[in-house]
Amino acid sequence: MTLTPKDVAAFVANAHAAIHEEEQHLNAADANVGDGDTGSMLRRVVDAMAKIDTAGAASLADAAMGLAQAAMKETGSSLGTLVATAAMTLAKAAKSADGDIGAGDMGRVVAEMRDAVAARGKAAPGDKTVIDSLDAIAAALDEGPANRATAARAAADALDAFRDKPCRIGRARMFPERSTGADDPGMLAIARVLNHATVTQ
Amino acid sequence: MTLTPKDVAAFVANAHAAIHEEEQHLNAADANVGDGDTGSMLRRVVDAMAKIDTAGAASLADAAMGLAQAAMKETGSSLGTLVATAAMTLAKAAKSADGDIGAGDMGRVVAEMRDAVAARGKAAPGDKTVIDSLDAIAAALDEGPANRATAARAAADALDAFRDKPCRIGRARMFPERSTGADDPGMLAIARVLNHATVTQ
Amino acid sequence: MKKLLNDPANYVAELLEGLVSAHPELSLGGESGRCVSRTDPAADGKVGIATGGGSGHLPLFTGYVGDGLLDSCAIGNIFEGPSVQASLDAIRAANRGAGVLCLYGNYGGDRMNFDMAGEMAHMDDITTRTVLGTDDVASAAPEEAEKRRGVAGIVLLYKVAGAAAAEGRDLDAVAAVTEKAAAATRSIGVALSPCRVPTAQAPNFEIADTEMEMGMGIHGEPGIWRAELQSADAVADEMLDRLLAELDPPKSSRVVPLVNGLGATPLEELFILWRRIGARLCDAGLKPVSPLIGNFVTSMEMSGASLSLMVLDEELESLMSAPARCPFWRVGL
Amino acid sequence: MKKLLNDPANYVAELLEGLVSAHPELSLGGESGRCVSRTDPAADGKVGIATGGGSGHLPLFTGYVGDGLLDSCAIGNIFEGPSVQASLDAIRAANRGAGVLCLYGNYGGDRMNFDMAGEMAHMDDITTRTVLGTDDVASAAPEEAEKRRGVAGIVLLYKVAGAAAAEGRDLDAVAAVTEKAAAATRSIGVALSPCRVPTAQAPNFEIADTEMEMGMGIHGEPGIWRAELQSADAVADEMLDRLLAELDPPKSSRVVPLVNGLGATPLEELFILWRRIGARLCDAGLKPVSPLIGNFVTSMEMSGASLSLMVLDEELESLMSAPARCPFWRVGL
Ligand SMILES: Nc1ncnc2c1ncn2[C@@H]1O[C@H](COP(=O)(O)OP(=O)(O)O)[C@@H](O)[C@H]1O
Ligand SMILES: Nc1ncnc2c1ncn2[C@@H]1O[C@H](COP(=O)(O)OP(=O)(O)O)[C@@H](O)[C@H]1O
Ligand SMILES: [Mg+2]
Ligand SMILES: [Mg+2]
Ligand SMILES: [Mg+2]
Ligand SMILES: [Mg+2]
Repeated sequence: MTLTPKDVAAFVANAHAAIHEEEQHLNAADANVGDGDTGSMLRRVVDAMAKIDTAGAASLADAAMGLAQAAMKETGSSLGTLVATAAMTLAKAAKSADGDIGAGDMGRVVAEMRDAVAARGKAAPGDKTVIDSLDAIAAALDEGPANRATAARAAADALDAFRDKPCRIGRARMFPERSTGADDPGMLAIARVLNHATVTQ
Repeated sequence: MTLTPKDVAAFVANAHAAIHEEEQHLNAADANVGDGDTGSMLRRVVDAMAKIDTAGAASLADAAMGLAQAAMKETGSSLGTLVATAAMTLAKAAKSADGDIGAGDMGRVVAEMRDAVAARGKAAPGDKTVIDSLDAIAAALDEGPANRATAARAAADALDAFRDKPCRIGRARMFPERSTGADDPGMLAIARVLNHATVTQ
Repeated sequence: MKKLLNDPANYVAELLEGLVSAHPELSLGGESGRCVSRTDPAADGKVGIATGGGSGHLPLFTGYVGDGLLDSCAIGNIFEGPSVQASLDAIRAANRGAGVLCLYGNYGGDRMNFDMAGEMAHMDDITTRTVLGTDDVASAAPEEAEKRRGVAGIVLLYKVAGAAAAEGRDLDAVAAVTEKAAAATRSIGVALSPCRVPTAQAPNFEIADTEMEMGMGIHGEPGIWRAELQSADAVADEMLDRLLAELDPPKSSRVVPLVNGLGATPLEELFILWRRIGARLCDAGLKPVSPLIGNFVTSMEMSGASLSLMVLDEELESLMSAPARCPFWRVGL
Repeated sequence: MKKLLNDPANYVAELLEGLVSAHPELSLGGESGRCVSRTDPAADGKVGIATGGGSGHLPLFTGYVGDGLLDSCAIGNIFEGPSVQASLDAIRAANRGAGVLCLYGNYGGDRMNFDMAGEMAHMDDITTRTVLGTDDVASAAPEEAEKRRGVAGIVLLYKVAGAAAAEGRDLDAVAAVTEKAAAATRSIGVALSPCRVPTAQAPNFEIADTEMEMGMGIHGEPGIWRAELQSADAVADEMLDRLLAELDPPKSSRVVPLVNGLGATPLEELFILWRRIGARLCDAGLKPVSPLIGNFVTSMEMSGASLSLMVLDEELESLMSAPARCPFWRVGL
C-alpha cells in the first residue's frame, strides 16, 4: 500500500478536527512557561493547510510541499516552521522515492523529519521538544506494526516519559522547576493529534 | 500709624502658619472642579515669601515688591500670579505715596488690588473668584474700622454670599452644578489666612 | 502609572538637565533657570519666537526649539504654567532686536504670566506680540472659540511662525500669518486612560476599564462624551467629522493632518487611526500633505490620541514645507 | 491597556497600510504582503541589509528602512517572527546583486525562518550572511552569550551595517564589521508594567503595583530580579554597572548610549535616567557620543526602559556618524 495525496489529506482533516478541539488546552500548556499561543498558532496553521486541495495534488511530493508552503506562509512561530520542515521532509522523501512511500517506509521518514527538525531548530533529542516525540514515533514504527495506532502510542509514551524532565530549549530552559512535571506543548500537540486520528479512523 | 516692612513681614508669617494648617483643606476644595493644587501651590508660594528678608527691606515698596518677585519665581499657576499681582499693587501704591500708607488707606489699596487682579485674570466681580473677596474686603475697610478683623469678617461673609452661586471662570465654569454649593478655593484661602491672622494677632 | 523618578520635587529640574545634556543644541538658563533656548541663537534682526507651558508634554513645548522653529521656551512645573520670571527669560532669550512673538496655548495661568512678562519686557524695550493656540474644538462652542484651550495643533503653528521669522518677515507679519494659521487649525483628542502627576498619589482622572472619553484635554479636562470604547475606525470618523464640520474646507483643499499619541498609545495604533483618516480625507476630495503621525504632544503616560488638521493655502503650505530642525522633528533637512 | 483597533486579526495589516500611506518612502509588498522595502531601492551593487521580526515594537523593525540603514524588513504578527515567505521576500527585496546581510534579533522562530529563507534564496543565486542581535545581558550568562536575545541594541547594529553597505563594502566586510559592532554592544531592560497583545484578553505578564523587574525582555521574558520599585538613579546605576562589567571598556573609550523607552514611559523619565547615566559615564572616564534618548524599540504600551551601550573604535564611530535617514531616525542629514 503506497501513501497517496488522499491519505495525506485525510490526515490533515483529522489534525484539523483534533486541533480545533484541543486549541485552548494546548494554549494553556504553553502558558506555563511559554507565551500561551501553541494551540491558536497550530489552529491557524492547520486551518491554512486544510484550505488547500491536498487530495487533488499531482503527486505525494506536491501534496506535502503544498502543506509546507501553507504553513510557512501562515506563521513565523517556531513550531509552525518546524511543522513546515517536517512536511518538506516528506516531500523530499517522496520525490527521491518517486512517490513510492509505503507504511514500511514511515519509520525512516519520521526519523528524517526528526533530523531535519533538529537541524532547523538547533535542538537535540532529550531537550524535551517535538524532536523527542518524532524520535519515539520513528523507533516504534520501525519495530512495527507500522500504523497510526503505533505512532499514537509512541507519542503518548514519549509524553509520559518526558513529563518529569526539565525542558532544555528556548525560553522554557530558564525555568526548569516550572517545566518539570508539565507536558511540553509541542509534544502534547503531536500526541493529541495522533490520538484523535486513531480514535476516529 | 504707617504700614512698615515689619508689618508686612508679620502678615506673611501669619499667612505662612495659616497655609501650612490649611494646605490639604484648600487642595480638597480645588479638587472639586479644579486640579486640586490650590493649597500646595500657595504653601510653596508663601514658603518662598517667608524665606526673604521682608522686615529688613529698605521701604514698604521694596518689601512688597520682594514678595511679588518671590511669588512670580515660585509658580506659574493662576492664583500664584494673582498673589504676585496684588503684592505688586501694594508696592506701586507705596511708591506713589512715598511709603506713607496707613490703615485708612487700606480700603483704597485693596480696591486697587481687586482691579489689578481683574485686569490680569480677565475676570470680573461676580465670577466667584478672589476678586469677589477683595471687593468685599475693600468695601468693609472703607466703612471701617480699618483693621484685620474687619477684613477677615468681610472675607468670611463673601465666602458665605458666594457659596451657592456657580463659578463663572476657568475650567470650573464648565460644571456650574458642581461649583454651586461649594467654596471657591481662592476665596476660601483668603478667608482662612485672614481669620488666622485675626485669631493669633 | 509607576514612574521612574527620584524625588518628585526634582522631576522637572532633572529632566531638563538630562534634556540639555542629550541635546547640546539646547541650553538651559535664564534667571529662573527654567528657560530653554538655542545654544547658537538666531542672527540679529530675526523676529524671535518664544513659547512656554507646563511640563509633562514632551516633546512639547521645549522640544521644538530649533532652526526654523522656536527660539526659546519657558518651562513650568508639571501641568502648571511657566512662572512670570521664566516667561520673561524666554522673551529675553528670543529677542534678537526685532521683537518677539509669544506663541503658546490658551490657559489662564500661562496667559497671565506671559502678559505680565510682556509688560516687563517692554520696560527693556522689547516689543512683543501674542498669538494663542485655541485649536481644541471640544473645549468650548464655536461662538466662544476664543475660550478654547490649545492642544497639539500648536506644533503646526510653531512651524508656520518659525518659517515666517526665518524668512525675515517683521513681527507684525509673523504674528499675522500665525494668526491665519491658528484660524485654519483645529484639534480634538480622545482619552482611554489617565496619567499620574509625579507629586500626586492618584491618577489625574478616573475612567472605567471599558470606556473612552471623546474630547478630553491634555490635562484630563472633561470632553464631550464618555462611553464604551469604540473601534479605531469609529473613533477616527468622529474626530474627523467634528473637525471638518468646523473647518469646512473648500473642495480639493490641501490639509496637514497630525495624528498625535498622548503617551502610552503604541505607534501601531496611531497608524491604524491614520489609515482610516487618510482614506476618509481622500474620499472627501481633500489632499493630505505630509501627514505627521507620532507622539508630538503628550500627557505623560496617558493613553489616547488626538487629530489636528490645518487647512493650507499657498502661503501656509510654503511655510509648512520650509526647512526646519529641532530635537524631535525635522522638515526637509 | 485599552486599545484603539478594529478587528484584532487585522491589526498588523492595518498598521502596515497606515505606515506606508504616511511614509511614501516605504513600500509594502512581496508574495507574503508582509515585506516593507525602500520605494526607491538602493543602487545596483550595494550589499543589501534585510531584517525582520514580530510586530508590536515600532519604530522597530520596519521603521529603520531607509538611506544608510536597512533595505527591507520582514514583518511578523504581534510578537511572532516573520514567516519564511516574508523573510524570503525581504531577502529578495534587499538584493542588488551583491548579496544580503540578514540582521535580526536572536529568537528561535526568527532564526529558523530566516535560515530557511536563506536556503531558498540561494536557489535564486542570492548570497546571504547572517548577524544576530544578542545584546541582552539579562537573557543568558556571559558563557552562553550566543543564546542571548536581541533587544534595543539592534538599532545601533542597523546603523553600522547600513553605513558600511552604503560605503560600498562587500558582503563579507559588511558582515564582519557588523559582528564587531555586535560584540561591542550590550543592553539591559527594566519593566514596570505589561502590555496586552491585541488578540489576547489579558496582559502578557503580571507585576504588582509597587514592583519592577530588572532585565525583563521586550516580550515580557523574565529578568534577573523583581522587587520594589527603586529610584530612577538606582535603576540607572544598576543598568549601567551591569553593562560596564561586561563590556569593560578601556579608560577614556568613546561610547554610544541609547536610553530607550518601552512604550508608555514618558520621555521626561528617559531624560531623568539619562541625566544619571551620562554623569556616571563621565565619572568613569568614558566619553558619551551622540546619546540617543527616546522610543526606539518598544513593546506596545509596556512601561519601562532599556539602556544599550556600544563601545566605539575609530571605524565604528565613523560608521555611526555617517549620514542616514529613515522615518524615525536621522543622522547628520
Ligand atoms: N528549537 C526547537 N526545536 C524543537 N522544537 C521546538 C523548538 N522551539 C520550539 N519547539 C517546540 O515548539 C513548541 C512551542 O511552540 P509555539 O508555542 O508555537 O512556539 P513559540 O515559542 O514561537 O510561541 C515547544 O513546546 C517545542 O515542542
Ligand atoms: N482668571 C482668574 N481671575 C481671578 N481669580 C482666578 C482666576 N483664575 C483662578 N483664580 C482664582 O484662583 C483659584 C485657583 O487657584 P489654583 O488652583 O492655584 O490655580 P490653577 O487653576 O492654576 O490650578 C480659584 O479658586 C480662583 O479664586
Ligand atoms: Mg508559544
Ligand atoms: Mg509564540
Ligand atoms: Mg488648581
Ligand atoms: Mg494648577
